[in-house]
Amino acid sequence: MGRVRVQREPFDSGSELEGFGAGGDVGAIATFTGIVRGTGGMSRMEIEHYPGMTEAAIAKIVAEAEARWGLEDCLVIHRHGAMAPGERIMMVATASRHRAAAFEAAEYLMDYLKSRAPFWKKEFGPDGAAWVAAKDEDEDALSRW
Amino acid sequence: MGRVRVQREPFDSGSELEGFGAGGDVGAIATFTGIVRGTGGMSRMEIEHYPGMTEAAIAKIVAEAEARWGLEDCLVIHRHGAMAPGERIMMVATASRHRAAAFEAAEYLMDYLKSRAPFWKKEFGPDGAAWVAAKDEDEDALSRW
Amino acid sequence: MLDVLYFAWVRERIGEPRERVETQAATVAELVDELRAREARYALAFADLSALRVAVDQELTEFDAPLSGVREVAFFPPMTGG
Amino acid sequence: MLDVLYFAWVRERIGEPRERVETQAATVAELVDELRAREARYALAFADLSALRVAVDQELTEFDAPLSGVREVAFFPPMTGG
Repeated sequence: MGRVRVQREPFDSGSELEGFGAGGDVGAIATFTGIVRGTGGMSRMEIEHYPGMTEAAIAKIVAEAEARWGLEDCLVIHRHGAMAPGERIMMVATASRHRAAAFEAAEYLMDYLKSRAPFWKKEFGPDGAAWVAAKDEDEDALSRW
Repeated sequence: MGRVRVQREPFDSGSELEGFGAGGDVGAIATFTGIVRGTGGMSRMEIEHYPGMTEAAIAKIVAEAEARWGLEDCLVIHRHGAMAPGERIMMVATASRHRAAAFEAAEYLMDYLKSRAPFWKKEFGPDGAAWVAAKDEDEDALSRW
Repeated sequence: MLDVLYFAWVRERIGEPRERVETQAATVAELVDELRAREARYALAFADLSALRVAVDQELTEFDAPLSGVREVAFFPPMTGG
Repeated sequence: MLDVLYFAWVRERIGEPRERVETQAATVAELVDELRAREARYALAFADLSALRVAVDQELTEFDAPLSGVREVAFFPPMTGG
Protein backbone atom coordinates (compact mmCIF):
# COMPACT_ATOMS: atom_id res chain seq x y z
CA MET A 1 0.00 0.00 0.00
CA GLY A 2 2.66 2.51 1.04
CA ARG A 3 4.76 4.09 -1.67
CA VAL A 4 8.57 4.07 -1.50
CA ARG A 5 10.82 6.01 -3.85
CA VAL A 6 14.61 6.14 -3.83
CA GLN A 7 15.90 8.63 -6.35
CA ARG A 8 18.70 10.95 -7.29
CA GLU A 9 16.42 13.78 -8.46
CA PRO A 10 15.03 16.56 -6.27
CA PHE A 11 11.33 16.29 -5.39
CA ASP A 12 8.59 18.71 -4.49
CA SER A 13 6.81 17.96 -1.20
CA GLY A 14 3.61 19.69 -2.23
CA SER A 15 3.05 17.84 -5.48
CA GLU A 16 4.09 14.52 -3.93
CA LEU A 17 1.25 14.92 -1.44
CA GLU A 18 -1.46 15.60 -4.00
CA GLY A 19 -4.10 12.92 -3.54
CA PHE A 20 -2.21 11.47 -0.58
CA GLY A 21 -4.61 9.55 1.66
CA ALA A 22 -7.53 10.17 -0.71
CA GLY A 23 -10.19 7.47 -0.58
CA GLY A 24 -9.20 6.34 2.90
CA ASP A 25 -10.84 7.15 6.22
CA VAL A 26 -8.29 9.87 6.87
CA GLY A 27 -8.54 12.52 9.58
CA ALA A 28 -4.83 13.18 10.06
CA ILE A 29 -1.77 13.55 7.86
CA ALA A 30 1.68 14.00 9.35
CA THR A 31 4.76 14.71 7.26
CA PHE A 32 8.44 15.13 7.89
CA THR A 33 10.97 16.61 5.50
CA GLY A 34 14.72 16.46 6.02
CA ILE A 35 16.77 19.31 4.59
CA VAL A 36 20.51 19.74 4.02
CA ARG A 37 21.86 22.25 6.54
CA GLY A 38 24.75 24.53 5.64
CA THR A 39 26.31 24.25 9.11
CA GLY A 40 30.01 25.02 9.37
CA GLY A 41 30.28 26.25 5.81
CA MET A 42 29.31 22.88 4.36
CA SER A 43 29.01 23.34 0.60
CA ARG A 44 27.47 20.03 -0.39
CA MET A 45 26.39 16.63 0.84
CA GLU A 46 26.66 13.32 -0.97
CA ILE A 47 24.56 10.36 -0.01
CA GLU A 48 25.64 6.85 -0.93
CA HIS A 49 23.19 3.97 -0.74
CA TYR A 50 22.93 0.25 -1.37
CA PRO A 51 20.77 -0.22 -4.48
CA GLY A 52 18.38 -3.12 -4.05
CA MET A 53 18.71 -3.35 -0.31
CA THR A 54 17.64 0.27 0.18
CA GLU A 55 14.20 -0.18 -1.34
CA ALA A 56 13.63 -3.49 0.46
CA ALA A 57 14.74 -2.11 3.83
CA ILE A 58 12.46 0.92 3.53
CA ALA A 59 9.52 -1.22 2.34
CA LYS A 60 9.95 -3.39 5.43
CA ILE A 61 9.97 -0.36 7.75
CA VAL A 62 6.88 1.01 5.99
CA ALA A 63 5.05 -2.32 6.28
CA GLU A 64 5.78 -2.42 10.00
CA ALA A 65 4.48 1.12 10.51
CA GLU A 66 1.35 0.42 8.46
CA ALA A 67 0.55 -2.70 10.47
CA ARG A 68 1.30 -1.19 13.85
CA TRP A 69 -0.67 2.03 13.40
CA GLY A 70 -3.27 0.88 10.88
CA LEU A 71 -2.23 3.60 8.47
CA GLU A 72 -4.53 4.56 5.62
CA ASP A 73 -1.60 5.70 3.48
CA CYS A 74 2.16 6.06 3.73
CA LEU A 75 4.87 7.61 1.58
CA VAL A 76 8.66 7.61 1.83
CA ILE A 77 10.95 9.44 -0.60
CA HIS A 78 14.70 9.39 -0.04
CA ARG A 79 17.33 10.90 -2.30
CA HIS A 80 20.91 9.79 -2.92
CA GLY A 81 23.74 11.52 -4.78
CA ALA A 82 24.84 15.14 -4.42
CA MET A 83 22.77 17.89 -2.86
CA ALA A 84 23.35 21.46 -1.71
CA PRO A 85 22.35 23.17 1.55
CA GLY A 86 18.63 23.97 1.53
CA GLU A 87 17.74 21.00 -0.68
CA ARG A 88 15.32 18.35 0.54
CA ILE A 89 16.99 15.04 1.40
CA MET A 90 13.93 12.98 2.10
CA MET A 91 10.35 13.02 3.28
CA VAL A 92 7.84 10.76 4.94
CA ALA A 93 4.07 11.14 5.09
CA THR A 94 1.53 9.15 7.06
CA ALA A 95 -2.27 9.22 6.87
CA SER A 96 -4.49 7.81 9.58
CA ARG A 97 -7.79 8.34 11.31
CA HIS A 98 -6.39 10.12 14.36
CA ARG A 99 -3.47 12.42 14.99
CA ALA A 100 -1.56 10.31 17.52
CA ALA A 101 -1.16 7.44 15.04
CA ALA A 102 -0.06 9.75 12.21
CA PHE A 103 2.57 11.46 14.37
CA GLU A 104 3.87 8.27 15.97
CA ALA A 105 4.12 6.41 12.68
CA ALA A 106 6.01 9.32 11.08
CA GLU A 107 8.47 9.42 14.00
CA TYR A 108 8.89 5.66 13.85
CA LEU A 109 9.63 5.83 10.13
CA MET A 110 12.20 8.58 10.71
CA ASP A 111 13.91 6.76 13.57
CA TYR A 112 14.24 3.57 11.51
CA LEU A 113 15.25 5.34 8.31
CA LYS A 114 18.06 7.06 10.25
CA SER A 115 19.63 3.85 11.52
CA ARG A 116 18.27 0.93 9.49
CA ALA A 117 18.07 2.07 5.88
CA PRO A 118 21.42 1.75 4.03
CA PHE A 119 22.29 5.39 3.39
CA TRP A 120 25.58 7.09 4.26
CA LYS A 121 26.04 10.85 4.27
CA LYS A 122 29.30 12.57 3.38
CA GLU A 123 29.75 16.29 3.96
CA PHE A 124 32.03 18.53 1.91
CA GLY A 125 33.17 21.72 3.62
CA PRO A 126 36.07 24.12 4.00
CA ASP A 127 38.11 21.47 5.86
CA GLY A 128 37.52 18.78 3.25
CA ALA A 129 35.14 15.84 3.19
CA ALA A 130 33.96 13.70 6.09
CA TRP A 131 31.51 10.86 6.51
CA VAL A 132 28.76 11.77 8.95
CA ALA A 133 29.09 9.63 12.07
CA ALA A 134 26.04 7.81 13.35
CA LYS A 135 24.87 9.27 16.66
CA ASP A 136 24.31 7.13 19.73
CA GLU A 137 21.06 9.03 20.27
CA ASP A 138 19.80 7.84 16.88
CA GLU A 139 20.43 4.22 17.83
CA ASP A 140 18.92 4.84 21.27
CA ALA A 141 15.81 6.34 19.66
CA LEU A 142 14.87 2.87 18.38
CA SER A 143 14.46 1.54 21.90
CA ARG A 144 11.27 3.53 22.41
CA TRP A 145 9.39 1.52 19.81
CA MET B 1 7.97 35.22 13.68
CA GLY B 2 5.42 32.42 13.29
CA ARG B 3 2.49 32.97 10.96
CA VAL B 4 -1.09 32.43 12.11
CA ARG B 5 -4.11 32.47 9.80
CA VAL B 6 -7.73 31.94 10.73
CA GLN B 7 -9.92 31.83 7.66
CA ARG B 8 -13.12 30.52 6.13
CA GLU B 9 -11.57 29.64 2.77
CA PRO B 10 -9.95 26.31 1.87
CA PHE B 11 -6.15 26.29 1.66
CA ASP B 12 -3.54 24.27 -0.18
CA SER B 13 -0.89 22.69 2.05
CA GLY B 14 1.71 22.56 -0.70
CA SER B 15 1.58 26.21 -1.69
CA GLU B 16 1.37 27.33 1.95
CA LEU B 17 4.72 25.62 2.55
CA GLU B 18 6.56 27.25 -0.33
CA GLY B 19 9.49 29.09 1.15
CA PHE B 20 8.64 27.83 4.64
CA GLY B 21 11.75 27.88 6.82
CA ALA B 22 13.85 29.43 4.05
CA GLY B 23 16.70 31.53 5.34
CA GLY B 24 16.84 29.76 8.69
CA ASP B 25 19.20 27.03 9.84
CA VAL B 26 16.62 24.38 9.03
CA GLY B 27 17.28 20.65 8.89
CA ALA B 28 13.80 19.43 9.73
CA ILE B 29 10.23 20.38 8.83
CA ALA B 30 7.26 18.61 10.41
CA THR B 31 3.69 19.23 9.36
CA PHE B 32 0.29 18.08 10.45
CA THR B 33 -2.94 18.45 8.50
CA GLY B 34 -6.37 17.75 9.96
CA ILE B 35 -9.04 16.54 7.56
CA VAL B 36 -12.83 16.21 7.86
CA ARG B 37 -13.73 12.51 8.11
CA GLY B 38 -16.98 11.23 6.69
CA THR B 39 -17.53 8.81 9.57
CA GLY B 40 -21.09 7.65 10.19
CA GLY B 41 -22.44 9.27 7.04
CA MET B 42 -21.51 12.77 8.20
CA SER B 43 -22.28 15.11 5.34
CA ARG B 44 -20.68 18.31 6.61
CA MET B 45 -18.95 19.94 9.53
CA GLU B 46 -19.32 23.51 10.75
CA ILE B 47 -16.72 25.15 12.91
CA GLU B 48 -17.60 28.13 15.06
CA HIS B 49 -14.88 30.29 16.56
CA TYR B 50 -14.39 33.37 18.71
CA PRO B 51 -13.08 36.13 16.42
CA GLY B 52 -10.37 38.14 18.11
CA MET B 53 -9.67 35.63 20.85
CA THR B 54 -8.91 32.86 18.32
CA GLU B 55 -5.97 34.64 16.72
CA ALA B 56 -4.58 35.77 20.08
CA ALA B 57 -4.90 32.30 21.62
CA ILE B 58 -3.13 30.65 18.68
CA ALA B 59 -0.40 33.31 18.61
CA LYS B 60 0.26 32.61 22.29
CA ILE B 61 0.51 28.85 21.67
CA VAL B 62 2.85 29.49 18.74
CA ALA B 63 5.05 31.83 20.79
CA GLU B 64 5.36 29.19 23.50
CA ALA B 65 6.34 26.50 20.99
CA GLU B 66 8.88 28.78 19.31
CA ALA B 67 10.53 29.65 22.61
CA ARG B 68 10.54 26.12 23.98
CA TRP B 69 11.94 24.41 20.88
CA GLY B 70 13.90 27.29 19.35
CA LEU B 71 11.95 26.97 16.12
CA GLU B 72 13.29 28.56 12.95
CA ASP B 73 9.79 28.92 11.52
CA CYS B 74 6.21 28.09 12.44
CA LEU B 75 2.86 28.21 10.64
CA VAL B 76 -0.70 27.60 11.81
CA ILE B 77 -3.74 27.77 9.54
CA HIS B 78 -7.18 26.98 10.94
CA ARG B 79 -10.46 27.23 9.10
CA HIS B 80 -13.93 28.02 10.40
CA GLY B 81 -17.32 27.78 8.73
CA ALA B 82 -18.70 24.88 6.71
CA MET B 83 -16.59 22.09 5.23
CA ALA B 84 -17.26 18.70 3.63
CA PRO B 85 -15.62 15.32 4.31
CA GLY B 86 -12.16 15.21 2.76
CA GLU B 87 -11.54 18.95 3.16
CA ARG B 88 -8.62 20.22 5.18
CA ILE B 89 -9.63 21.75 8.52
CA MET B 90 -6.26 23.05 9.62
CA MET B 91 -2.53 22.58 9.41
CA VAL B 92 0.57 23.30 11.43
CA ALA B 93 4.17 23.34 10.25
CA THR B 94 7.35 23.64 12.28
CA ALA B 95 10.93 24.15 11.10
CA SER B 96 13.95 23.49 13.28
CA ARG B 97 17.51 22.26 13.16
CA HIS B 98 16.77 18.72 14.28
CA ARG B 99 13.89 16.32 13.87
CA ALA B 100 12.96 15.80 17.51
CA ALA B 101 12.24 19.51 18.01
CA ALA B 102 10.18 19.76 14.82
CA PHE B 103 8.03 16.75 15.74
CA GLU B 104 7.59 17.71 19.38
CA ALA B 105 6.68 21.30 18.59
CA ALA B 106 4.11 20.17 16.00
CA GLU B 107 2.53 17.77 18.50
CA TYR B 108 2.51 20.46 21.17
CA LEU B 109 0.78 22.87 18.78
CA MET B 110 -1.82 20.25 17.91
CA ASP B 111 -2.50 19.32 21.54
CA TYR B 112 -2.99 22.96 22.51
CA LEU B 113 -5.02 23.87 19.43
CA LYS B 114 -7.38 20.98 20.25
CA SER B 115 -8.18 22.15 23.75
CA ARG B 116 -7.11 25.78 24.13
CA ALA B 117 -8.01 27.54 20.88
CA PRO B 118 -11.66 28.69 20.79
CA PHE B 119 -13.09 26.49 18.04
CA TRP B 120 -16.17 24.31 18.28
CA LYS B 121 -17.06 21.62 15.76
CA LYS B 122 -20.60 20.66 14.83
CA GLU B 123 -21.29 17.60 12.71
CA PHE B 124 -24.26 17.21 10.39
CA GLY B 125 -25.28 13.65 9.56
CA PRO B 126 -28.23 11.37 8.90
CA ASP B 127 -29.39 11.69 12.54
CA GLY B 128 -29.19 15.47 12.57
CA ALA B 129 -26.62 17.86 13.95
CA ALA B 130 -24.47 17.42 17.04
CA TRP B 131 -21.69 19.40 18.68
CA VAL B 132 -18.51 17.35 18.92
CA ALA B 133 -17.76 16.63 22.57
CA ALA B 134 -14.27 17.34 23.89
CA LYS B 135 -12.45 14.13 24.73
CA ASP B 136 -10.85 13.53 28.10
CA GLU B 137 -7.81 12.19 26.27
CA ASP B 138 -7.37 15.55 24.53
CA GLU B 139 -7.31 17.36 27.88
CA ASP B 140 -5.02 14.66 29.30
CA ALA B 141 -2.65 15.10 26.36
CA LEU B 142 -1.71 18.55 27.70
CA SER B 143 -0.20 17.04 30.84
CA ARG B 144 2.75 15.66 28.93
CA TRP B 145 4.09 19.13 28.14
CA MET C 1 -21.99 47.28 31.32
CA LEU C 2 -20.50 44.08 29.97
CA ASP C 3 -20.53 42.40 26.59
CA VAL C 4 -21.48 38.79 27.24
CA LEU C 5 -20.81 36.31 24.42
CA TYR C 6 -22.03 32.75 23.94
CA PHE C 7 -20.64 30.07 21.64
CA ALA C 8 -21.64 26.63 20.35
CA TRP C 9 -24.44 24.96 22.33
CA VAL C 10 -24.37 27.69 24.97
CA ARG C 11 -25.27 30.15 22.22
CA GLU C 12 -27.98 27.81 20.94
CA ARG C 13 -29.55 27.35 24.38
CA ILE C 14 -29.55 31.06 25.14
CA GLY C 15 -30.71 31.88 21.64
CA GLU C 16 -28.34 34.72 20.83
CA PRO C 17 -24.62 35.13 20.26
CA ARG C 18 -24.09 38.19 22.45
CA GLU C 19 -25.81 40.75 24.58
CA ARG C 20 -25.06 43.81 26.71
CA VAL C 21 -25.55 43.07 30.41
CA GLU C 22 -25.99 45.62 33.18
CA THR C 23 -24.47 44.06 36.28
CA GLN C 24 -22.82 44.76 39.62
CA ALA C 25 -21.44 41.21 39.81
CA ALA C 26 -17.96 41.12 41.32
CA THR C 27 -16.97 37.76 39.77
CA VAL C 28 -17.88 35.56 36.82
CA ALA C 29 -19.68 33.21 39.23
CA GLU C 30 -21.88 36.05 40.48
CA LEU C 31 -22.67 37.01 36.89
CA VAL C 32 -23.66 33.42 36.18
CA ASP C 33 -25.99 33.46 39.21
CA GLU C 34 -27.65 36.65 37.95
CA LEU C 35 -28.10 35.21 34.46
CA ARG C 36 -29.48 31.90 35.79
CA ALA C 37 -32.11 33.81 37.74
CA ARG C 38 -33.34 35.58 34.60
CA GLU C 39 -35.06 32.88 32.55
CA ALA C 40 -35.21 29.12 32.07
CA ARG C 41 -32.99 29.23 28.96
CA TYR C 42 -30.17 30.75 31.04
CA ALA C 43 -30.72 28.26 33.86
CA LEU C 44 -30.50 25.48 31.28
CA ALA C 45 -27.37 26.83 29.62
CA PHE C 46 -25.61 27.29 32.97
CA ALA C 47 -26.97 24.12 34.62
CA ASP C 48 -23.60 22.41 34.82
CA LEU C 49 -20.62 24.74 35.14
CA SER C 50 -18.18 21.82 34.90
CA ALA C 51 -19.30 21.50 31.24
CA LEU C 52 -18.53 25.17 30.58
CA ARG C 53 -15.47 27.31 30.06
CA VAL C 54 -15.19 31.06 30.46
CA ALA C 55 -13.00 33.74 28.93
CA VAL C 56 -12.66 37.24 30.34
CA ASP C 57 -11.49 39.88 27.87
CA GLN C 58 -10.58 37.00 25.52
CA GLU C 59 -8.37 35.14 27.99
CA LEU C 60 -9.39 31.75 29.38
CA THR C 61 -9.94 31.97 33.11
CA GLU C 62 -11.86 30.42 36.03
CA PHE C 63 -15.35 31.13 37.33
CA ASP C 64 -14.00 32.92 40.39
CA ALA C 65 -12.28 35.55 38.20
CA PRO C 66 -13.08 39.17 39.19
CA LEU C 67 -15.03 41.37 36.78
CA SER C 68 -13.65 44.74 37.81
CA GLY C 69 -12.53 46.64 34.70
CA VAL C 70 -13.65 43.82 32.41
CA ARG C 71 -15.34 44.62 29.10
CA GLU C 72 -16.16 41.19 27.67
CA VAL C 73 -17.09 37.82 29.14
CA ALA C 74 -17.63 34.72 26.98
CA PHE C 75 -19.17 31.37 27.89
CA PHE C 76 -18.72 28.21 25.85
CA PRO C 77 -18.24 24.43 26.06
CA PRO C 78 -14.76 22.84 26.10
CA MET C 79 -13.04 23.66 22.85
CA THR C 80 -12.76 21.18 19.99
CA GLY C 81 -10.28 22.69 17.57
CA GLY C 82 -7.52 21.02 15.60
CA MET D 1 31.96 -17.54 -4.91
CA LEU D 2 30.52 -14.52 -3.15
CA ASP D 3 29.85 -10.96 -4.19
CA VAL D 4 31.35 -8.77 -1.48
CA LEU D 5 30.25 -5.13 -1.39
CA TYR D 6 31.71 -2.17 0.47
CA PHE D 7 30.07 1.17 1.20
CA ALA D 8 31.08 4.60 2.52
CA TRP D 9 34.48 4.70 4.25
CA VAL D 10 34.81 0.92 4.09
CA ARG D 11 34.65 1.23 0.30
CA GLU D 12 37.17 4.06 0.39
CA ARG D 13 39.65 2.14 2.55
CA ILE D 14 39.41 -0.98 0.44
CA GLY D 15 39.49 1.03 -2.74
CA GLU D 16 36.71 -0.64 -4.66
CA PRO D 17 32.94 -0.93 -4.33
CA ARG D 18 32.64 -4.70 -4.90
CA GLU D 19 34.57 -7.81 -5.76
CA ARG D 20 34.05 -11.53 -6.31
CA VAL D 21 35.59 -13.57 -3.51
CA GLU D 22 36.44 -17.25 -3.59
CA THR D 23 36.01 -18.51 -0.04
CA GLN D 24 35.20 -21.54 2.08
CA ALA D 25 34.38 -19.36 5.09
CA ALA D 26 31.44 -20.73 7.08
CA THR D 27 30.48 -17.41 8.67
CA VAL D 28 30.82 -13.70 8.05
CA ALA D 29 33.44 -13.53 10.81
CA GLU D 30 35.55 -16.16 9.05
CA LEU D 31 35.24 -14.22 5.80
CA VAL D 32 36.42 -11.09 7.60
CA ASP D 33 39.46 -13.01 8.94
CA GLU D 34 40.34 -14.16 5.42
CA LEU D 35 40.02 -10.65 4.04
CA ARG D 36 42.07 -9.11 6.87
CA ALA D 37 44.90 -11.54 6.08
CA ARG D 38 45.05 -10.42 2.45
CA GLU D 39 46.43 -6.90 2.55
CA ALA D 40 46.87 -3.92 4.84
CA ARG D 41 43.93 -2.04 3.31
CA TYR D 42 41.59 -4.86 4.36
CA ALA D 43 43.16 -5.05 7.83
CA LEU D 44 42.58 -1.31 8.14
CA ALA D 45 38.99 -1.43 6.92
CA PHE D 46 38.15 -4.31 9.28
CA ALA D 47 40.25 -3.11 12.24
CA ASP D 48 37.27 -2.43 14.49
CA LEU D 49 34.23 -4.61 13.84
CA SER D 50 32.17 -2.66 16.38
CA ALA D 51 32.33 0.26 13.91
CA LEU D 52 30.97 -1.92 11.10
CA ARG D 53 27.67 -3.39 10.07
CA VAL D 54 27.07 -6.33 7.77
CA ALA D 55 24.24 -7.37 5.46
CA VAL D 56 23.90 -10.86 4.01
CA ASP D 57 21.82 -11.10 0.85
CA GLN D 58 20.67 -7.54 1.54
CA GLU D 59 19.42 -8.22 5.09
CA LEU D 60 21.14 -6.70 8.12
CA THR D 61 22.65 -9.42 10.26
CA GLU D 62 25.43 -10.18 12.77
CA PHE D 63 29.04 -11.21 12.19
CA ASP D 64 28.33 -14.79 13.30
CA ALA D 65 25.80 -15.26 10.47
CA PRO D 66 26.41 -18.40 8.35
CA LEU D 67 27.39 -18.03 4.70
CA SER D 68 25.97 -21.26 3.36
CA GLY D 69 23.87 -20.53 0.26
CA VAL D 70 24.65 -16.82 0.47
CA ARG D 71 25.30 -14.84 -2.73
CA GLU D 72 26.07 -11.36 -1.46
CA VAL D 73 27.75 -9.93 1.63
CA ALA D 74 28.05 -6.18 2.26
CA PHE D 75 30.17 -4.30 4.80
CA PHE D 76 29.56 -0.70 5.80
CA PRO D 77 29.59 1.74 8.73
CA PRO D 78 26.46 2.44 10.80
CA MET D 79 23.85 3.98 8.56
CA THR D 80 23.10 7.69 8.51
CA GLY D 81 19.91 8.06 6.51
CA GLY D 82 16.94 10.31 7.12
